[in-house]
Amino acid sequence: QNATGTASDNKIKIGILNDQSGVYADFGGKSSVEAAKMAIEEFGGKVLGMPIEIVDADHQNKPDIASNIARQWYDTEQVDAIMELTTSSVALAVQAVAKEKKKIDIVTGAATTDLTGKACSPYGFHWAYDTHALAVGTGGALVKQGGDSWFFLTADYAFGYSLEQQTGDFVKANGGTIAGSVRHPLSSTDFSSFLLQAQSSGAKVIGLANAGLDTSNAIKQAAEFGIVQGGQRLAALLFTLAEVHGLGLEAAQGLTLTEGYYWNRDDQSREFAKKFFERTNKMPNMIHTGTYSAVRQYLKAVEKAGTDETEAVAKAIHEMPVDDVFAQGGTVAKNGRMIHDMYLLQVKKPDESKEAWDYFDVLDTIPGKEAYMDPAKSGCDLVN
Amino acid sequence: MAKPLLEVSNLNAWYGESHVLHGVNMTVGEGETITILGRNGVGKTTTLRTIVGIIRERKGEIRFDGKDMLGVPLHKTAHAGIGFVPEERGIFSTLTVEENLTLPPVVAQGGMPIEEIYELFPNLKERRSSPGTKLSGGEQQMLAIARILRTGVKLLILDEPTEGLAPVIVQRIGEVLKTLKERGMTVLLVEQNFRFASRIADRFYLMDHGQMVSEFPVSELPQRMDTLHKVLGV
Amino acid sequence: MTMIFGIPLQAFLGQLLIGLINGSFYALLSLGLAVIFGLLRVINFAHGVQYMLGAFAAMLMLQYFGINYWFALILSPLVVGLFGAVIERFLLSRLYKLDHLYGLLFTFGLALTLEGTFRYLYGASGQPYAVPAQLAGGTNLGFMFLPIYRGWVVVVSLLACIGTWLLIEKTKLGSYLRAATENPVLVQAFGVNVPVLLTFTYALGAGLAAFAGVLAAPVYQVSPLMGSNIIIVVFAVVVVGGMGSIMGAILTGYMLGIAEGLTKVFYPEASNIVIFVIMAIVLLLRPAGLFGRDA
Amino acid sequence: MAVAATHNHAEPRVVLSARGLTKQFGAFAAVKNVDLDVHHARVHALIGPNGAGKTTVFNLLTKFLQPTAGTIALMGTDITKTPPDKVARMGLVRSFQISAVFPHLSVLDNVRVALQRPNGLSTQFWLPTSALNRLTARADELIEAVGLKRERNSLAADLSYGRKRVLEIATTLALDPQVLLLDEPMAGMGQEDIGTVSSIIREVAKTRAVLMVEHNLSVVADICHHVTVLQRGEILAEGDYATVSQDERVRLAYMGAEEA
Amino acid sequence: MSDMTHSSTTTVRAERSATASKTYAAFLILGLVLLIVAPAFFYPIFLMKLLCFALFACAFNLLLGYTGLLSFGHATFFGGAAYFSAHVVKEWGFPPELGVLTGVVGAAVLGLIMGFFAIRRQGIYFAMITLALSQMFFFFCLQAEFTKGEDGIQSVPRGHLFGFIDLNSSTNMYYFVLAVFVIGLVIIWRFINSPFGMILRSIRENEQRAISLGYSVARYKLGAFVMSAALAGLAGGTKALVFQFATLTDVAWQMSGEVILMTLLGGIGTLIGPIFGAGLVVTLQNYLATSQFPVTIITGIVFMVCVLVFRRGIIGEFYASRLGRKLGFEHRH
Ligand SMILES: Nc1ncnc2c1ncn2[C@@H]1O[C@H](COP(=O)(O)OP(=O)(O)OP(=O)(O)O)[C@@H](O)[C@H]1O
Ligand SMILES: Nc1ncnc2c1ncn2[C@@H]1O[C@H](COP(=O)(O)OP(=O)(O)OP(=O)(O)O)[C@@H](O)[C@H]1O
Ligand SMILES: [Mg+2]
Ligand SMILES: [Mg+2]
Repeated sequence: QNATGTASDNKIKIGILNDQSGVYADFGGKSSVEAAKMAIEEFGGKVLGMPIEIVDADHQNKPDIASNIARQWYDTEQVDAIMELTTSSVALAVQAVAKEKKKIDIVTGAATTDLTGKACSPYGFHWAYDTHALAVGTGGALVKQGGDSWFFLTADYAFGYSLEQQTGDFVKANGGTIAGSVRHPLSSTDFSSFLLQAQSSGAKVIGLANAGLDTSNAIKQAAEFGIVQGGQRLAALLFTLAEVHGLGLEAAQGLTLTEGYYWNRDDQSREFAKKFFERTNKMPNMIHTGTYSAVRQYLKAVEKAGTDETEAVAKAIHEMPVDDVFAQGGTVAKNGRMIHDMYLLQVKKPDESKEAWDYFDVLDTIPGKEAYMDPAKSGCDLVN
Repeated sequence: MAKPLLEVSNLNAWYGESHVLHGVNMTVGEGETITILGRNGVGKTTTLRTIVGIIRERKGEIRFDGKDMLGVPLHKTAHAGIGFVPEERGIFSTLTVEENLTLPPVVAQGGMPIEEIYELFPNLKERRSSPGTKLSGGEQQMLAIARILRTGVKLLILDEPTEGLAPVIVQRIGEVLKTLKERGMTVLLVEQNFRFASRIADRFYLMDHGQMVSEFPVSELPQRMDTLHKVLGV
Repeated sequence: MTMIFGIPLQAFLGQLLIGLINGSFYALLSLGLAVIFGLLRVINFAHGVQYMLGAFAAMLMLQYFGINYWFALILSPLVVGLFGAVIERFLLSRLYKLDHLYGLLFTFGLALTLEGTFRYLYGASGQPYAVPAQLAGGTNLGFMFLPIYRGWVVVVSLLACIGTWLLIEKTKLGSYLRAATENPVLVQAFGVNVPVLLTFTYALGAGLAAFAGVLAAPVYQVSPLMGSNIIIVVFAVVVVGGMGSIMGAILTGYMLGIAEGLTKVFYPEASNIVIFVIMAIVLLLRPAGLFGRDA
Repeated sequence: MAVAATHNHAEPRVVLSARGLTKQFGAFAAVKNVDLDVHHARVHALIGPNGAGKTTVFNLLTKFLQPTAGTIALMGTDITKTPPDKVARMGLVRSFQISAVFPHLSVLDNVRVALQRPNGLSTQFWLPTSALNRLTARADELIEAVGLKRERNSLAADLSYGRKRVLEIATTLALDPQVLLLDEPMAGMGQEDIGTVSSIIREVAKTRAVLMVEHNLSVVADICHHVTVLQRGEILAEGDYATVSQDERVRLAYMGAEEA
Repeated sequence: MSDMTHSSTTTVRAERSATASKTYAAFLILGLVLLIVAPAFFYPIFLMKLLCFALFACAFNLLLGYTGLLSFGHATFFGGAAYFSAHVVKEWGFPPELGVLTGVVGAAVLGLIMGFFAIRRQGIYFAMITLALSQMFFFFCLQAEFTKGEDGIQSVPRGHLFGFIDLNSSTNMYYFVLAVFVIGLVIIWRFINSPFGMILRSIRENEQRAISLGYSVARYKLGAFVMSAALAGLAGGTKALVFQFATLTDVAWQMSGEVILMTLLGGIGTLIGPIFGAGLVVTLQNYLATSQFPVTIITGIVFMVCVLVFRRGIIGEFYASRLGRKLGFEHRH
């Protein structure tokens, strides 16, 4: 047994723990496991002469199942690091377990900044994105593009509030104004009432501070009511390529959003995406690629530390820059936050799209330092 | 005896594991009125329900009009010409009185037209648009009988048709049954009301322990009175 | 500008209309639920899934066979109805003898399975389905911009509701159906083929759900989750209306749609629970529901 | 027969009275302006053609239905607005026209469930069921009195219709009510049971009031002290059986030509 | 449904139930011994989870199996109690025993409120009303400040039981959970085999008759409902301590569905059936998590198969089997 995380068992075992059958399955799901395998294959399946194994599990969005599996993986199956961890309740629960067991976890699937704030862990890392970065990306950058008055459609729970509030702060910081907001219940089917209110507010941008199907439905119905044709812009605060694909360009055109990665941005990203597509039949979003990047960086850290012992590997991750298809010149802060550039994207019109999955124009690049919260202000007690 | 319309031989029936009928034998001739007598719980109702086909756990032989009925599905027995009025009446609460009355499909010519039925049971006419189960117990019984008269079946099976009815109504039902008989209807009924039964029946079966223990025509009634008193406690 | 409760009259009218549109979906769905419940005494937990299947069937027909919206509007309910008939005939019908709760539990399992399967095959984020060209665009009513398609939804669902109500309350078939609910054995003894009737009923209910699904496809995202998001609300609608009352289900559907729409304007935070609150109040004052016959 | 606990005043006094009782079902008045007095130590019969409103009167008196108009008093207390379970606890207990038993309890348990309430044994969730054993002796007495001894341990569901009615009488008696309302207690019973039940009712009525609906006129003639005839929701005639049965209107509306 | 302990009637039955009680006692002792030594063989956190869900299912079954009321809203009590316990322990520094107790009381209050509305209707109506009300509670938890939205209340300290037993040791925690479980089960057992339980049964059999005998049916049902809610709360509060968090999963309607599945699988109306059902479901979910099968599909299929063919559940089928009968268990209906 490996209770203190010191002795090595001569193999590297990585666990991918995410939602594979529920509402967030498109976000990462089984395809993320493929992305992780791609990273492992780049290492030839071995690091420091030790074989690399991968296990994965579907936590069904239930923190108790996730926590149970994480414990069993760490305690009895010699898993060295757990990654992805979709949804914040799961990520927080597993990070707590990992911290207690002195094991590594890298979150790519959850958005809450608490992971690198109040709940931070010396062995816990947050890759890919968080609510702060999304807010800065969409809120800040869009104002610069002329979208200076906002109306929010906010999902009526903590996640929605924090997105609205953070985004609103950046809108105001950049000289924009908030014309109003309306809170809609989680999993509403009909948004037309709210959209009419947004429409009559006259704001230039309608910010969708919600997620998943709610965002999709709101966008689809906005198209129906001719909101974008009416000259208003839609900005989705948490939306990825996978959902745009589900919505179709007809309905999604003109939508603005922020992601940490876009496959059709440059040659490097295209090359990775093509390989990923061959294996999964879909193009990667920031979560898939983020998981790939996290696995790759973890393996590099093991290589650098010369061991799979937790403390040493964690130290190496903190020290090494991240340079791969996902992040260029990324750094890992003391609180575990991986800081990298984000992209403000706009959905193309159907006739502008040249090939399948060619969905976005990159409007702007937000430097990592701006996108992510200053670690000193994160509230994490590891930073001082 | 007239040509047999219904022949039952060695009929056995079960409720789950409990064996209730132990080889019932009986014949009902065309145009006859037959009454089954017996104490509570000897299996009278069960006999009727088995003949109609509601109880499917059954063995033996049931011939109706020469045809073997054992394999016939329940919804075809009415079309073969058997009409049933259950003990619990079976009036539908979501249907109006009139809908109840017209519910059973007409299976053959010669049924009673609605107007005639309303003449026979003026209560029903008066309440024809109220929900079926809002009728009183007795009114429901009338409705249950009335609705079968419409369908033109050959054999009418009645389970305790006079239970809970006021004496006037009992008399009226007795008259109705006599009228039907004159028109050639065959009737099989279970009855506790001995006086009523003796007025309309041609023949009696006495039932005990899931079997027919004796059979006699109405003419033998006087000499059998004593035994019947003993068995039935009349 | 005229104001109503601090809201411009125009906006108010707009919201009223939108409530009516949502009410159409509630009405169609609760109608199907009430038909199945009223006649089979089964709470069809799979109703939401059948609604979802309707939308998916339309989407797949378009994708694989190029069948357009108008044909899908007829074909998809038929397909889903047929599927319902098969389920009823071979599985659900075996539960009628038992406590009604088993029907609820069975359809619950069915709903889980089907939703899971579609999520597995198509992901959760859904699929696009466009408004048919003939109904695209909108008209300016003066007080609001009304997408033509939404107007169509109101009209056609109203027709479907009335048609179903007539079928059940005013025809011979309907009286067989109602009688079979109460005492199937006796109705069968009268010479009616009850099992076939019940199968037809379930298929009818499922078909109505699918019909609502096709209507919804161009408006809402065609997603495996679309059914479970709406079904619990529809349950509450049916409780408020009084289960087993067909007309009650229809009227309550429209009424609650409007009530919900107005809440979205005056106090949007409560719009998801307003129907449940109304349900609680109705239960206190009229336990059998607004239109229910007393149990 | 130890059916009735002994009370010793047998003088007739009114225990249950209704004034102006009316029940409207929509436009249809099932009961119209009925005055009724039920006396202690008397058997009172309510007869009348089918649909006259007898069961409805029962439902009103026991508060299973709320009267549209009129008042009801039980032993001097106004119960017009009292809920049915409370009325039962006050000593007014009924049986049903269609038999009402607990089908999957044994005959013994059916009776013991009824005994539990007056004995204050119904809310104790911390006691074992064996606490009910002290009711068994009394339950057996009642079972024996109604002649169900042989079926004591069968499930109520397995009894034939007539035997269920008998069981229902036993459970009703178990509550030792001051006023019993019996809705066609003899319907569906064989002659032997009719005899038993008649004598039970007669016995019981020595110390309490009984109001019964019955179509079996020989029973009515035999055991009832007082008869009220209802027709179309209204009282048609009242008096002892001999008087009532001579009434021309009653013969026409109810008994028919051949009876009596 | 068979309840072996019911001091029964027929001589045959009495004999049988004597055999049954003996076999039953033997099984109980065996079971208890197994549970006491179990941590040596199984992963303790898994066992604790199992015990919590088993207690939850038993509490649910108290309502469904013995009063015939199908609640589709029991997640409210389970998850609600988890939130209450987690909150008072984490934010107000309550000791664990008081934390769990707070959960129980909170769940009982919720039960009183929900029951007040729901018992006005029966059967399927009841199920739908509880479902709707629990959905309302879900939205409340989603929006309330203290539940921390979709993050949930995390890092709840386990603390020291009675001030001196350190629950951070998983052995101590396990035996604490086991004790809670046994206490809960004893309460349920006593409840259903009491005079009160007898009235509940008769109400299920014939409500009108029970009213006419003078029982205020609504109060009895409400009593059973609150009892069931409180015990579900006991399970939920304990679970919050075991996992050290309380999240929305436990108040979502899917959780209400899961507990029905557990009870159905184990055997409705059997005292120990739900324990097996819970064990099976928890194991299955854990197993499916790492398998290739999508969880919902399998769960749904298990549900349907259960309803169609194993309606009596594992334990129910066992009682009805020849071996079960030989051992003296009988199955009515
Ligand atoms: N559904 C049932 N399940 C099990 N046993 C039953 C069922 N129905 C009736 N029995 C039993 O079958 C036997 C015959 O019942 P049946 O109803 O045929 O009697 P009956 O002669 O019609 O009596 P009654 O005059 O009281 O109506 C009785 O002993 C009764 O207890
Ligand atoms: N809930 C109700 N709604 C409407 N009408 C009703 C209702 N209950 C009874 N009635 C009507 O009231 C009248 C009296 O019914 P009630 O059951 O009291 O008759 P009854 O005298 O007991 O007759 P029976 O001797 O046949 O049982 C009947 O015409 C019946 O149709
Ligand atoms: Mg009978
Ligand atoms: Mg009556």
